[in-house]
Amino acid sequence: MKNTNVKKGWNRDEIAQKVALDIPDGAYVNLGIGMPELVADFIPKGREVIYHTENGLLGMGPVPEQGQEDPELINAGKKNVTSIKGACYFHHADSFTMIRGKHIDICVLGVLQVAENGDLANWSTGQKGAVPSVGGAMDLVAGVKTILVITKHTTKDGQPKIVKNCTYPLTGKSVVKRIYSDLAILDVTEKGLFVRELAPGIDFDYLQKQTGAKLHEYELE
Amino acid sequence: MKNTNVKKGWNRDEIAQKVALDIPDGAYVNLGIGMPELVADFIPKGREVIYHTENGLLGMGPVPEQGQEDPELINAGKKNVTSIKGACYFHHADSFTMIRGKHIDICVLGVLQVAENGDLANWSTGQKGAVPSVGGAMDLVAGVKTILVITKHTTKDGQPKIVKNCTYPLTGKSVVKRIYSDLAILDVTEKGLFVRELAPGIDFDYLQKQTGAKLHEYELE
Amino acid sequence: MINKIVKSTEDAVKGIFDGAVVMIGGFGEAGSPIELIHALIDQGAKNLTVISNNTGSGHVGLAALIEQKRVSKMICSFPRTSNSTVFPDLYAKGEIELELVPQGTLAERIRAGGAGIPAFYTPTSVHTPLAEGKENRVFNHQTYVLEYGIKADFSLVKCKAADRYGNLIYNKTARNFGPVMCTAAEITIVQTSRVVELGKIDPENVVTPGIFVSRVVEVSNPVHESKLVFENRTYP
Amino acid sequence: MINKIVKSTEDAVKGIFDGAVVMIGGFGEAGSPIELIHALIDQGAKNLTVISNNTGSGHVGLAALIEQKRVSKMICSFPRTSNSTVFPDLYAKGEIELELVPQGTLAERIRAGGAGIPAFYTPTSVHTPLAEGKENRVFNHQTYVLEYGIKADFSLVKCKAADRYGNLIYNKTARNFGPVMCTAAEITIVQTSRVVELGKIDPENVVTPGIFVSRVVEVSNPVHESKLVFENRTYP
Repeated sequence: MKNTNVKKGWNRDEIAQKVALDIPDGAYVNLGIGMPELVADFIPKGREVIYHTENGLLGMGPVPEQGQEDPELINAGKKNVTSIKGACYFHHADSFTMIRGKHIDICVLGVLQVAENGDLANWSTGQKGAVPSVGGAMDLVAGVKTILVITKHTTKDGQPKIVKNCTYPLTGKSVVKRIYSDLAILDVTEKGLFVRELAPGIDFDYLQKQTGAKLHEYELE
Repeated sequence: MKNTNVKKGWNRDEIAQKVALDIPDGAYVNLGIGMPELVADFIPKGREVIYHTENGLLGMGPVPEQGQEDPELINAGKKNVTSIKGACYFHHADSFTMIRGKHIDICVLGVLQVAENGDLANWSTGQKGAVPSVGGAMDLVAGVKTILVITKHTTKDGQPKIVKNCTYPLTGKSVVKRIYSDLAILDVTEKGLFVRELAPGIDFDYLQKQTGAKLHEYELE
Repeated sequence: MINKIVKSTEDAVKGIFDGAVVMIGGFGEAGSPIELIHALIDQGAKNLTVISNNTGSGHVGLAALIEQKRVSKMICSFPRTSNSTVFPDLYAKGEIELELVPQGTLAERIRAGGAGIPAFYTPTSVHTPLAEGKENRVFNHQTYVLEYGIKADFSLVKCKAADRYGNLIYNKTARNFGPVMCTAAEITIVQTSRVVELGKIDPENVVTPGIFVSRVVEVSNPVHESKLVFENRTYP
Repeated sequence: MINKIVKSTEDAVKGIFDGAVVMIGGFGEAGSPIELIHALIDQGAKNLTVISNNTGSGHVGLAALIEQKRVSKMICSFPRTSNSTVFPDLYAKGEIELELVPQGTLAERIRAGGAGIPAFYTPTSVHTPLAEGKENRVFNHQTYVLEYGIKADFSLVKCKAADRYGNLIYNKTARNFGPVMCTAAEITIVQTSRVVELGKIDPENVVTPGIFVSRVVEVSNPVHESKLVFENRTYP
């Protein structure tokens, strides 16, 4: 009975909330497909954040009410969305001008693997015969000012997703700034991975065991 | 008295009219500053020609009536113009996409010199101390499908403007397709300059003397 | 007189030849010119190289064109689809070639093709498998990869309204690749929900200037691909 | 809350530093942000590199900035003007540097700078003196010249209407270099004839998305440069 209240790690919403806290007022943000999309639900009140979707909309709003969907108003994941007041539409070359030209402040992405030097792999497992699909992932990591990763700390099989070197094909080299997992928040620095915050019930040693790269602790002044 | 009716050469309007006759219905046309602008006045009835001005307007119309000028509606020569029904405005990069991307059918330009191989010089006399200014001339000759030249056959001093080799700095190499002067219309071909039409009162020998490059006659079949 | 309006989708796709390079607009179903694609299926051209962001859904539109084995090569950024096995099946059998291009690089290559830019450098894909065999070059201490402008013989594009000059406006995120594809083809073919009188589109709001458009056909009630897919429809 | 509106042109040009690279919109007087330029004259920054198509008229606006010897280098396509001797006089004396760039190459270099493209090849200027010393390269049997993307510390741009997000629309041919310059500066400063409520600009008609804009100041009755020049006005 004494263990029922001991919480271990963060759930998906809680991870998304942690990311959301780090998105400042006025930021232009691109959210990847899947878990990253949750982030929009947790932006603290009072902050105005503008969402970019690479298929040509700045000022993406929430999903429409049922019956209000417009098949010509979708996001990069091809789901129905809405647009906010002050939104604008543009073509694909202009959209990637925003991305490649370093105009987007933050991109939150899911990953297959992320390495201690910030290498990111999220587009292909390199499997023979599979249809390789890259979409805008490589453009985003090459162009957006700050790349944040949101991920389960390990795969379903318990294999680390945070590794010394990516074994999957890279999406971009040395691009990730911070990793938000169910177990911790890690900063990617020139000196390696530093633990910024541990999730409830997670200690450094446990975290290290779940991680395929060496972790460092910040020294307190 | 018998000579008063003998006309020699074409006047400016007549040259412009000759150019206009060669502009087909539906053409997208960019007219250079000065004499080329006259061409628009002589497009045969029934032909619809759309004028591009590189400062961001497709569908340029005639000069406005007095009092109707808008200082923010001008052409590349910075003169007040109007826009026609079906016109559109766009920014400079898009405007030169039209030019460089070979979307404009015809550009009519004035010249300092044009050579027998189609080399064109119209932006600089190369004088020391003068302020060099190129504007869109090099883009036009590099990008527009067909470059037509409209010019007096010789300078005010009687020097040929149609020459074997340009002595002025080039605007573009081998770009001119046809030359319309007060004395003749010349085709620029791989085999040299061919006389397409002689102005009234001008014969081949006289024309050759006014020209700094060898002229050829088309053989009749 | 300039009149780019043609009477039928059949007239619109005339002249598309075997072996042609064809750009097809759309991101998913948004902006996909399904009626033009179906007219192209009927028209018969084969051995096509198709440039489009995706490979279609179900067994209609682009997926149907591929299923009819009319496409020998796809150039796209995201050929994997959740609701079609047409491309993956042919790809697995080696019956269709794929050139995978990052989405932003694809858009920029098309824009460059239309703008007379033969090649440019981009940071996208550097140090990844998609940059393998490509020229790397350092500018200001950062590595970039050389990519080439790309052009097509034909572009098929969908829009919301058009006039007889070929001036176009689009609907929301259905704009996507349309404007750049219009600039990059020898012959640009557009299906529009509405043909409007000259001057009805405010000159300030034209998205694609008519100079980039060759033929316009009105398809006043275009089908929704997702609806066709939901109904398990096939074409032809 | 996002609010890019600032109260005065003085606030708008704050922080422009000595030695800054400044893009200034306009083609002739159309689109020239005169009130911002005059605020910059008052503000005092010097040793500027200015990127603008022309060099101004009379003794106001850009010509006045140059006349005050605040510009050490001009990058432009057409510095010669019929109604100002300011630039030519300084140029003849060797007191101002000039980088002459063909107009389309200038527009494309700015667009590239804003789009994260460090360099591209163009057919413009090949075999002319403006290509001297530049890299030539052959693609498909045609020669092209390598040109570099260009960025600025600040852009000064004029538009017709803006909202607090910085979304902009322009007026007719005053659009010219504005949209590309907005994309290519660290800090983009815009003067607008009108500030409008969010949502007043149709999302389909926004020309410059707010993401490219840092500061907006309302100048509701901007002067006409040609009128000032006609009246022989000077600034300050």
